[in-house]
Amino acid sequence: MSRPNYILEINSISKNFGGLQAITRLSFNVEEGLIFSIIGPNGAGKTTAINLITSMYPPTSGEILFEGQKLFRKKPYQVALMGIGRTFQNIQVFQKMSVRENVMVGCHTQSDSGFLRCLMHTPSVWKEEKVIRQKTDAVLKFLDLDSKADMLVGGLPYGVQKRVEIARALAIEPKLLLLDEPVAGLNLQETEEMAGTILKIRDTGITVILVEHDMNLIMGISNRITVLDYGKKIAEGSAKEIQNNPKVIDAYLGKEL
Amino acid sequence: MLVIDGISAYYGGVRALDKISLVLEEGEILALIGGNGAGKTTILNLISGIIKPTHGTIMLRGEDIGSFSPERIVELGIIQVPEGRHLFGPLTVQENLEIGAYRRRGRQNKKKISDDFEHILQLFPVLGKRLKQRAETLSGGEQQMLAIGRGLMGRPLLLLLDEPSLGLAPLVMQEIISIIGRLRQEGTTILLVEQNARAALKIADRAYVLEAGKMRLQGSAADLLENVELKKAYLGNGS
Amino acid sequence: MDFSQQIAQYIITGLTIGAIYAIVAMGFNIIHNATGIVNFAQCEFISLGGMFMYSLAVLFKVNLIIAFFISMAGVALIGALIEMGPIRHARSKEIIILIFLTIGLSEILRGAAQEVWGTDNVGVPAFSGEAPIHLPGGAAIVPQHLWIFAITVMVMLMLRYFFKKTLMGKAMRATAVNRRAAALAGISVNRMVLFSFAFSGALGAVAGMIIAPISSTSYDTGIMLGLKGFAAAILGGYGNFAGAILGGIILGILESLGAGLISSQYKDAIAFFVLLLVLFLKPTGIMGYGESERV
Amino acid sequence: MENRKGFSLNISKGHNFIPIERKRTIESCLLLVNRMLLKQKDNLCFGILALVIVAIPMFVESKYYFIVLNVIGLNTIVVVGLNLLIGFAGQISLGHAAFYGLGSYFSGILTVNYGFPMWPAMLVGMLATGAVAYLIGYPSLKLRGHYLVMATLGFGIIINILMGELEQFTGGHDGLMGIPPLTIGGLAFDNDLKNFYLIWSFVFFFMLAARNLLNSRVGRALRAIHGSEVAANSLGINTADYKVKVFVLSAMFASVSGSLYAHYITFISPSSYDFYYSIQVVTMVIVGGMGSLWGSLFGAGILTFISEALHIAEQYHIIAYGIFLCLVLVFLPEGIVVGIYNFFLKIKTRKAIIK
Amino acid sequence: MNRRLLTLVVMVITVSFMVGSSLCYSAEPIKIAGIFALTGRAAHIGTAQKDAVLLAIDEANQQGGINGRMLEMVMEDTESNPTKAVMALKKILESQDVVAIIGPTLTGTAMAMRGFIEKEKIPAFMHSGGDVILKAPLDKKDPNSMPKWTFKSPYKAADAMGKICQYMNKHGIKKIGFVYSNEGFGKDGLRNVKVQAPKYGVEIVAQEAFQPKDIDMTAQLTRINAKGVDAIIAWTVGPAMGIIAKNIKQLGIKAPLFECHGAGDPIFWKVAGESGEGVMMPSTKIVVGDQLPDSDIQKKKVLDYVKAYQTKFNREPGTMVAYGADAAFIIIDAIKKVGPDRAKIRDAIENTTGYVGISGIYNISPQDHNGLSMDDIVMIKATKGGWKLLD
Repeated sequence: MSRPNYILEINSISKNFGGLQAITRLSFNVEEGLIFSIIGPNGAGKTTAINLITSMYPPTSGEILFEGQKLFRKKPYQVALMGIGRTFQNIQVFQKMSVRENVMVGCHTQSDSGFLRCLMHTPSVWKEEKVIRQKTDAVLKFLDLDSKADMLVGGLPYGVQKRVEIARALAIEPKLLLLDEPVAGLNLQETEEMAGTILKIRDTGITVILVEHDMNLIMGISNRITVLDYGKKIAEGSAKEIQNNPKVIDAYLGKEL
Repeated sequence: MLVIDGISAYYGGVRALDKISLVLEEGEILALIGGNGAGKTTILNLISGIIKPTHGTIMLRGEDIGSFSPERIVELGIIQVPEGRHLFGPLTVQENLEIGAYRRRGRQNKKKISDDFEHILQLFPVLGKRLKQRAETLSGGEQQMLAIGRGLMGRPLLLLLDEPSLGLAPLVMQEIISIIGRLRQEGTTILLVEQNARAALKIADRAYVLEAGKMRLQGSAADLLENVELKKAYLGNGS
Repeated sequence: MDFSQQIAQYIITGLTIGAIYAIVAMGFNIIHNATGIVNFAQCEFISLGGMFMYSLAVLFKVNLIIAFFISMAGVALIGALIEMGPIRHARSKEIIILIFLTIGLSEILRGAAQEVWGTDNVGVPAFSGEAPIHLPGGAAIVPQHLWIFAITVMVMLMLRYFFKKTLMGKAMRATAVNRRAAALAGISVNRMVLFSFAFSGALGAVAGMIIAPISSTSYDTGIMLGLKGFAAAILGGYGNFAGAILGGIILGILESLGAGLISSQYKDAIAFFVLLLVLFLKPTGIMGYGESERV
Repeated sequence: MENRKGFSLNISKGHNFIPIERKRTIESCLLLVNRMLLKQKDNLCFGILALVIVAIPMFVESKYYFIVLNVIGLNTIVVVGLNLLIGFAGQISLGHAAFYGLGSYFSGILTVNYGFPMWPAMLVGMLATGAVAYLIGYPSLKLRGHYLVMATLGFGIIINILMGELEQFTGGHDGLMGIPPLTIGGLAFDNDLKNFYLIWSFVFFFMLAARNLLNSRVGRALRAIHGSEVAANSLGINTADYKVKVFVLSAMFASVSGSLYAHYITFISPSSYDFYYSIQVVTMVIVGGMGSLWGSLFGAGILTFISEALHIAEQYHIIAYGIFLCLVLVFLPEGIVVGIYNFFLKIKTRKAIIK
Repeated sequence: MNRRLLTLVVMVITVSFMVGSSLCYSAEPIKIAGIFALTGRAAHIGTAQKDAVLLAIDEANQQGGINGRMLEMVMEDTESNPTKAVMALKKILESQDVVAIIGPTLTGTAMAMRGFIEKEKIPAFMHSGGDVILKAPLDKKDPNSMPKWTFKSPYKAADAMGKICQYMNKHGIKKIGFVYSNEGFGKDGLRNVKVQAPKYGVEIVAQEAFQPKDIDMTAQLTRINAKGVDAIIAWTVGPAMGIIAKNIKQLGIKAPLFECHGAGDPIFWKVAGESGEGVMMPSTKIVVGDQLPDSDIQKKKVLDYVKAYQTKFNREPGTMVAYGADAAFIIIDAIKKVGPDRAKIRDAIENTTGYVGISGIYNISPQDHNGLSMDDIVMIKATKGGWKLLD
């Protein structure tokens, strides 16, 4: 039996917020090229897990390996440079910039001209801009955003903003993409479109970690699901396994009292 | 008592509610259940006047309160215990409770308020031991009790409880659920928003199930408890 | 005077100035807690307090005590008007816009004060004589210093009583902690903000009035005092009342020791330099906690 | 034109929408216009600016107007730099008078006391100011909100005190006099008109440079930091580093402006660089519109001009200025240029919707 | 879009023209520019000087003006800021046909304006206290490039300081402490005292600074007192004059206090209160006009002016007023002599000799653009809310 190719390994991490145990000895491994979902009721520690993976704050204990490299003491921007992209639960798009510019910011990781060159607008900057623009166009097309490319994000419908956020994260050319509630607040049709988008992203070879509440979406597209409750993992498996797991049912519907 | 008719609302740019109607009878416990982002909290905030509906009306005993300011709605006796407790952290437990009675300030209520204070300490004996502590130093369960206690200090006609069990250990949750039952016996009308559907349905008289800002199911609690669709709503159909 | 007595004198001086800074800092804190802004019109509250006092006590010969309270009420009213007018109706609630709005307002107030009272410095009689009291050892103090201490302590105690014991005070604190929850408890947030402006107006006036007999007063005395008071508030931890007192006293003593022991030319530079060092080591001030991500 | 299409589409959509959506539509239009004002391809605007600069001396003769225009130009350079910091990177500084002053004093001291040639002195001043800005910015920019306000304010005051105290270099409070006017070849910039061309060429090129920067990856990164620091971080932008760098850059802008000032007025003294000046330039950024490059020009222009024009009100000019400032901040918080546009646009949009 | 921007630019320019042109109207009267610090940190001095000058001009006009032409003062505010001062200067020079300038108030603004005044060739009588405006060469490399068009009416600070030291010498004071406000005026005093004190055998054993807006100077005074001084000189104007007097009483310091030549002003009593008792200072004769011996040739002029001032403003004039008035009188005199011509006025001012002013007898010469000497200064002592002339 060959060991599966794990892109992300989480070994027994815990996170303590001033006495509040948000995550307790959580471990899971994410296989490359799959959609891996984390579910659980409100306050179960899902977003905390994402923030730990992206080094927004350090774990109290335990370690996280990305492609075999430890993420300990990395700054969030360094994690991004390593190839981990993410979106946010309450979307964090740059409202006052256009869709295109939002995505162009994502291309930051693939360019390197500094202040001086940019002030002068040297030919190298010009070349770099051209590459960024091409890249951006490709990403926009991929996510069907090209018709809205020059509109300001702040004025766009919520669903589109969510897509912009994903497009931006894709622009950093991530190997691993963390989506925090991508369909919260979307209507049914938008949700279906989003499901298609996520699958399309996976098909390009990007591993996706999905945190969601929408069970139809989760059950429909996940390759593997981990269920958290009170910061602990209570189950892991395929959609079928999870749906029939009594512990999961309890966690969601509430325990018998 | 409270009639909500066809309200729609936006919350932070998202259409959170789509033409929701619901009726709340005097003295009952009505449960609102549904997943994250279904719009439950939005309904409570609409009733409390924190956000304004774009469509529809909210009538309290025949009076349209849709345009009232939050403080005015509190004056009318509709009191919300918000999700995440929203305690005044640096203030002491006692001060939190006193502010709960803010709507009844004035000399003539002094006696009644101190009676209520005693009563709440009876309901939540653990708070009595913590009166001088800062609210932020309490444990999660105690904080939740304090939040409810603070709401009760206002002598609500209608108590809006938002996720009282959130993040609580099962034992504490059970305690809070039983206290909610006791409150109903004392005649308080309660609108309960809960994720723990099973627990909510056990104590509620009726319930509405919301999904993505729309009303999905409604009926008596007993019926819903047996409903297969409800399970689906929570865990998806796996298609 | 030997060296230790000199030090004693420096410390007495430092405490006096520090007490004034502390009162001003508390004025800044009250508004900060209610709205999150820096109210630069606080500087004008100080000047106005002094000038009202001068008009009443010197020009109209009103009894000092009555003049004191009328001035307080007058400046509190101006504070309230500022809030009810421009601050409340500002179309943007962005912190930086509001801060500069208070700068604009303070220009108006200062200009108006200049028109009303002219540009000259004027004196206000000391509350009870000017005969110095010599402490054992040689350090000296005038009765007005004692008044400053007494009134500062009294203001602190009253503020403490108000915020800890009265329902209104508790409601104001609650509003500062969590506006939404306060509204859900039936507290009118607008009214609390209004009170906070009136309050800090009154505090500014007190600071201006108790220092006027020593430093004399004019339409623009408040600028430097206000700036130092703001520095004291930040040093102690913005929004924290105990911090304001601590910050004020530290700043006052730093200044007087700096002038007395190191260099009187650089005393302000020394004080601000220490302030910067403290901030670099403890980014939220000495007693501050949490991050203020507001501007 | 593409922009316009999207924008009219939104209006027609807005027709039967419920109020909040209509409001959102209007807002999105407004955002779009705001953006057009700081639009990328505004070569035309630069063309007009160049034209205006060249043409103004044909209409203006009074030396007084030239000195007003020159002061506007000097302020514009500072304000453009400061806007990069405040409007684009979302950080504040109430100590920019210090950098402006450092530029002046480096130029003045090096040329007067040490006989440096003028242009190298200006360059040295700029670099040295940048170094000072780095030293103060590195620890300061870790502070947030009002703590940052205080730190920069305190720094400004310390530098201002040093200007008065280091008499052997700065001339102390009596000031430093006899600073020579700048020269290129044999041409000395020794009158108001010549200085007008000199200063406004600097304005032109600094604005151009600022625009270049804003249209590049660095500019986008800065705006991203303002939009959401967490998100910027998650996209691989080293936000802490960028904040310090833009602080240094804006200090250098101020420094160059200060050097020009010193060579223009030929006399400098500490009172030109007190904290009132710091507050004044930030006010210009806000009145012009935070995050609007052209707004900086107008902010500096309008406030400098108004504060002069209001002298008609004699001693009431301080009150009048305060009232003007308050009116702008209360009613046009987006800044005067964008604000007035928005106002007209709103009327238009409203009419369109009623139709 | 861009067209709108252009429209806006055009609009702004048009408006600026309109405002500008409304300021320019041709007028019959002879115009004198008055540039003062009417707002900002020196507003308290600037407004007093403005009043003094207005009074002098009124007086001249009541006497029928100059050859039937009235005098008019065109006023501008420096806002106590050097840049604004230069702007104000250019504004006046461009928009009005003025023959001379009175002001500005602050040394810093005066220094900034000086170069432009020399370039524009217009006579300017300044009120600033700092001697540097006359002493410093225009071009640092050329020590002979002294200002030609700039005059100043207040005593040379050096003379005032000399007067104090002379008085000290006479009364056996040997060791002094010097405390000064940390800005141009105070620093100038510090330089002067270092020159003057040794001349009269006085030793400076301590020197301390304070900020002009400080509210307490006990720290500095404690330090000075610890050195065991015979007297203290305080060099400042504004509220600090009073604070120092109070602090000295508070600390129980027995050494007498001397203040600067700007202190002889009713404001002194307002800021110092009872603590002002016994403070000595050099002053113009304006505050002790009635105590002057009848033989004093200034007496009549001083008393007349004080009376006029009292009638017009209903308050006592201070020493600052004298400086403002003298500048105006000398300029008016010069215009009377030579007519409204800038160069001629300058020459006339430079040749003013034996002019009996309020501050003293002006003997202006190309070498001395101030013209007052130490003998014009009197020492006075603050007594019972008024002033007593010392021997």
